[in-house]
Amino acid sequence: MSAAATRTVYRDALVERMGADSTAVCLDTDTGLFSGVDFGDAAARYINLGIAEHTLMGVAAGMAASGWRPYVNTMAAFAGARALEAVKIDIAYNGLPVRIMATHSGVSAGHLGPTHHALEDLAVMRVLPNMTVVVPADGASTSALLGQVAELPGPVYVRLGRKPTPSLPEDTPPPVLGLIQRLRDGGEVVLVCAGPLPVLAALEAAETLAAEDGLDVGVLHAHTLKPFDTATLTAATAGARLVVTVEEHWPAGGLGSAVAEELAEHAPRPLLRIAMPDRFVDTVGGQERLMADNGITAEGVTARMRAKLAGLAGPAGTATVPGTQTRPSP
Amino acid sequence: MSAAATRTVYRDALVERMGADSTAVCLDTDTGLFSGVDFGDAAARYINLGIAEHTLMGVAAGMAASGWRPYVNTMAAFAGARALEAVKIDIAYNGLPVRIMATHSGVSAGHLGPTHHALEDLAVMRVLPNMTVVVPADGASTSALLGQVAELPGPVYVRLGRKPTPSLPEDTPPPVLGLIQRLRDGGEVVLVCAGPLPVLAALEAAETLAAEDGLDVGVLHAHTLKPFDTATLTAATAGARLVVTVEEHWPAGGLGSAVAEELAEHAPRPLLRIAMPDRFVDTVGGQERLMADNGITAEGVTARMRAKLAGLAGPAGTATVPGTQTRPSP
Amino acid sequence: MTAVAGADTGAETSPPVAVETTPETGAAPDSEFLRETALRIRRHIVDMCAGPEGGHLGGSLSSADILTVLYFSVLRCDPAAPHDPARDVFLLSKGHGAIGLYATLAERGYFPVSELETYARPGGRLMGHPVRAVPGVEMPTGSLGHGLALGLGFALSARLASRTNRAFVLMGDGELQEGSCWEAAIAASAQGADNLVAVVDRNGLQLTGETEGIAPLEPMAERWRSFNWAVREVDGHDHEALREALASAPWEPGRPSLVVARTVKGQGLPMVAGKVHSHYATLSERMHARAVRALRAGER
Amino acid sequence: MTAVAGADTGAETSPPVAVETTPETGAAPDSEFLRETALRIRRHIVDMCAGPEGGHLGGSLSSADILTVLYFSVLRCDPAAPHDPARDVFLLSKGHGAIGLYATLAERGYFPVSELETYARPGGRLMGHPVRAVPGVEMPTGSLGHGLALGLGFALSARLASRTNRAFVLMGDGELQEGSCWEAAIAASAQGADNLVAVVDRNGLQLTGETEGIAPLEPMAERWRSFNWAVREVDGHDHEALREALASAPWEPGRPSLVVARTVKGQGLPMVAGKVHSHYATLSERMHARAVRALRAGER
Ligand SMILES: Cc1ncc(C[n+]2csc(CCOP(=O)(O)OP(=O)(O)O)c2C)c(N)n1
Ligand SMILES: Cc1ncc(C[n+]2csc(CCOP(=O)(O)OP(=O)(O)O)c2C)c(N)n1
Ligand SMILES: [Mg+2]
Ligand SMILES: [Mg+2]
Repeated sequence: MSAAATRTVYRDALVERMGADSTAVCLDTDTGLFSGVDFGDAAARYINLGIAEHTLMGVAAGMAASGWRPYVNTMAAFAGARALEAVKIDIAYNGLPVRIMATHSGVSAGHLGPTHHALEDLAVMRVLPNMTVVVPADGASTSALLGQVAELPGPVYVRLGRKPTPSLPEDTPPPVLGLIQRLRDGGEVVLVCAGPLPVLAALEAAETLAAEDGLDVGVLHAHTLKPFDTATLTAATAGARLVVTVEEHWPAGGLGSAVAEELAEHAPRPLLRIAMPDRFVDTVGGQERLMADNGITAEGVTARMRAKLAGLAGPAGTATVPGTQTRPSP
Repeated sequence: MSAAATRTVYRDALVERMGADSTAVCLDTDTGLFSGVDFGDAAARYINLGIAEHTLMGVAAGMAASGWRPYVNTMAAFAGARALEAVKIDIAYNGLPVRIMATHSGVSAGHLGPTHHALEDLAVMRVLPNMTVVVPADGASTSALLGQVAELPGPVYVRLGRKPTPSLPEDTPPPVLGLIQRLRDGGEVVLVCAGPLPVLAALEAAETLAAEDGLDVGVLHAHTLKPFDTATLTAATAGARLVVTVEEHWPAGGLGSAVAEELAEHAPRPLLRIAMPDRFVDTVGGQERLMADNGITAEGVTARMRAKLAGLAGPAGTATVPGTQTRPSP
Repeated sequence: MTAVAGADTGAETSPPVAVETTPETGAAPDSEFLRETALRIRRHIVDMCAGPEGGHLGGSLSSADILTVLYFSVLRCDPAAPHDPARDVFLLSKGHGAIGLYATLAERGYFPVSELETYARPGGRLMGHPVRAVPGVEMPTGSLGHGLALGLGFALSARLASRTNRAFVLMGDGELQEGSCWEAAIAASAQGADNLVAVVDRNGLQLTGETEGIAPLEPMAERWRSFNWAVREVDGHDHEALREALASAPWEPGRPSLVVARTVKGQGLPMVAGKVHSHYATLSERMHARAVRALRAGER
Repeated sequence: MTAVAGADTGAETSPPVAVETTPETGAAPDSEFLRETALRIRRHIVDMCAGPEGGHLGGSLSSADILTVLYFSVLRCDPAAPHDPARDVFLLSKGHGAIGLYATLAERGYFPVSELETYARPGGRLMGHPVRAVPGVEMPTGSLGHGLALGLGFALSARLASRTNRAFVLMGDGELQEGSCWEAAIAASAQGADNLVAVVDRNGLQLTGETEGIAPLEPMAERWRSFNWAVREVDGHDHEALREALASAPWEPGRPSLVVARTVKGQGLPMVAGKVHSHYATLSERMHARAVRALRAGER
């Protein structure tokens, strides 16, 4: 399986974009992502503002209001937390076309620890009006989504990683911004996932559950968290016994919440949310290990789904989701 | 009906607390909330740091780590957005007993506009591990909850308003931190609400729907958003045809999401989330008006519930929550 | 909430010129005209503070002369073409001075003066802090410490497009306790953004007291100089001094410019001038009448 | 992740004294001892950079002498009582210099030197940035611009409890581009926190280049003076000069103290010294061996 770091794929795509779009601007905060990069004729449109994340967002807003299309560069923890108020007021409120390119998301910073992890960013960005929130799952989806992001008239948050992560299967078609991508058909149990390792874990878990448990398992790739594709979700989960979300984020406010909100409002379904536990991750390890330690692997997902499915099946094989059996017919 | 501003009730309670607890410290950021206040012997423990919200959180963390119990004072927009990273790392990660007293929450800043509104704070605080998130609904519940908050060993976010809002009915017992308060019994339709105007709107809507539509309507006061009282929620909604949340917050990540998460995982139920719409509020008006403009009144809640209930009842009176009728028996 | 129409990235347009003429008479804006304009602006401020929500009286009055000079003899701007890419941009970083800005924009012709009566009234668009729905407002402000970075964004935009327009930012002195101001100050001098001009409304007071008692900002000029800005100090109520300083910026090539405008909070109203409680006021009918008389008397 | 045990709010305890004796010999920490200790710390830094993840080599080496002097001749601290309320507190605001801090804490006796081998290895507690699970680490850092406000919190805590202990904060020079540093600097001098001592590791380099090329920080000393701090500049590799400056703080009653420590990024390793790419390195076996030889040679 090939591998790529979504941030370097983005970097290379941006260099190209800067050449093609004379309104694109790259605003940097001493990240090092562009060290040694040659922007060619576009060099004047690369600006390193120093270690200054609030300023970054404010400058980007001023430039976007003047007709430029800034790509701002920082880590997810600094975009979503350190500079949040500038994102909220200067960028989101004004609906300005700033592209917030956030690297080191989730626990991809690995051993760098809690100050460099961002397990809150999706909750934070999703609550902001006017914001488009995108989570690519590998190099190919990063390229595909970036091309579409470039055309958006409003602000976008793009969640990127740090080190290479394995690619999705080669035959995966390019994702379409705003639309859930069906990676595997199946309606009995439906996995909804976002981000490199969660998507791979979900695909493999689906395979296992189909092969070993005879289940009909679907996998939905929800790369666009906002706006959320309600229609595809409700259609794909209409007959499901169980919906499962898998993500690299704390439990509140991320993909699991988005799906919970949609399902509860449009088509109540038993839901299992698999996310990073509600605590800071301060054990040493790389991204893959830290997620494995917390159950986000194919095996972990499989095991939790089996347990949940066993709980759903009552003594006489009837649904025992608390309360369902007592639902009064209206 | 009497009225009080939760922030002034808090202020008066803090003055008392500072007298009684020699480890309590009041850290201010030029808010004006304490202008003219006499802390008496505790005066040395009042410190105005100037207009410096990030510093506020860092100083509070350092003091809490040294054994003090800081009450930090700023507006909700500046606590949850401007200073978020300091809250995340310095306070939440360390689990330090800092009390974040956030005034001007929701749209209580009224005509002061989007820079002073905080419709994202609950999403932001709820995603942080170790954080207790509390939303008092009136003066009495503010006093009651503050007394309990004072004893907590970890960080707390307390969401306060700006101007006086009407009190809950006089016979309302004091809320218990961490436990949902049943304000009205009823199991057919259950309203879950938090914050002054939403609770009042919910209570009145419940009355109307009981009187006019013959429904058995319960009202739950979910003043503690984190940790969330799953047990009471699932018990109280076990037989419900519809659960409705009412809050002064944007739709993603707040009370509605907390309830959606809990229901979907523990007891799927049709849910209607009533929140401020997903856009910045920049029309002129006071808190009550801005909420009314956006449907958060007794009438608005009543109307939306009626519409939702009508949608739930299918042509033959059977449930038509999308998909429920096709749920395969396991 | 929609983005500004039209890309500002190099299209050739003829730049609007600064008002070297008064809007009404066609004559040069003499000191009398500026004085009268400032008085009208102060009158509007006082009127708005008698409205339903009151208003940020003191800081709006301390900024009134700065705004008058900027909009009537310094800024290249045209109310008829508020999005002209070649315009000079103004940002009220101390967004709580909104009523002063509204009064100035109305007097300058961005919208009818009569609209000022709608301030803080439901149905209107004049909120307690500036929002972009109001013609002439470039960016919403109100959370302190945002304006300088925004201004730098506009300044860099102009430079990238090879334009000569400037960005002006008005900050409060208490506002300078926010670290974001200094962060942007570092970036601005680092970028050599000499088309960025900042003014500090140095009225010595913040919300709860004297800046020097709460968190001192002196030596103010030295601070900015050490951040590699060009600095001038002027009497913030002296139109000619303000005009000279503002119009002639940049004073040092490659450096952003900072005007320390020494002002009095509540200037023009002896009953509140220099007093901390001037910060926010809701004027009763009686107080309003007294304030109007005081303004008139002061001008004579 | 648990709060520090025991309230630090006035209980009478006898304060630990600064190490006026070397841990091993009982003799005064002469220059030879400090030099050897710093060399051992540098050796640990180099070793950790040869581990699985590499490490922040340059900035850790530039801080090594500052940390040596602090922990071995300035701080009143006791590894046996790391939570003693009377201790001096140290915060590594430039948290990416973690390996230098770990090496120093281990040498000072907070945990076994052998544990340094576990750096960045699963199962261990030594992460890329300091966390409180590590004995001696007061606060987690790593996001730049947090240390000074935290330090002010400790300093104010001591004062409120009528204690004489101090808080020391080590910042990077690039870090000073963060506005939060200046925000805390204003609050600290406003509070007259003269038990707060900050050191800037002035190595002239940040992650991608020279600070003066990216966002200049000079005139550094003037900046801090204009923020009402007492300032001294020293050679950040001269133990005696560092010790003199740090041990004698506060230098001016009522003012926090700032040491501008002129350093070389990568100091001790000629192959990377003064080079921007020293910032982060994963040393191969060959490079590691070369580095160890260079350290030894430099010390002779
Ligand atoms: C980030 C932020 N913190 C706090 C406030 C509340 N606030 C509004 S005005 C003000 C005082 C500002 O003082 P100054 O900048 O000196 O303004 P002026 O004296 O010109 O009115 C404060 C604390 C705010 N608007 N934004
Ligand atoms: C808030 C924040 N932004 C960005 C970074 C990434 N970062 C880590 S070290 C560094 C350069 C720091 O330079 P300096 O402070 O001079 O450190 P030194 O030269 O001593 O290594 C950067 C940008 C960070 N850790 N925190
Ligand atoms: Mg002022
Ligand atoms: Mg450096």
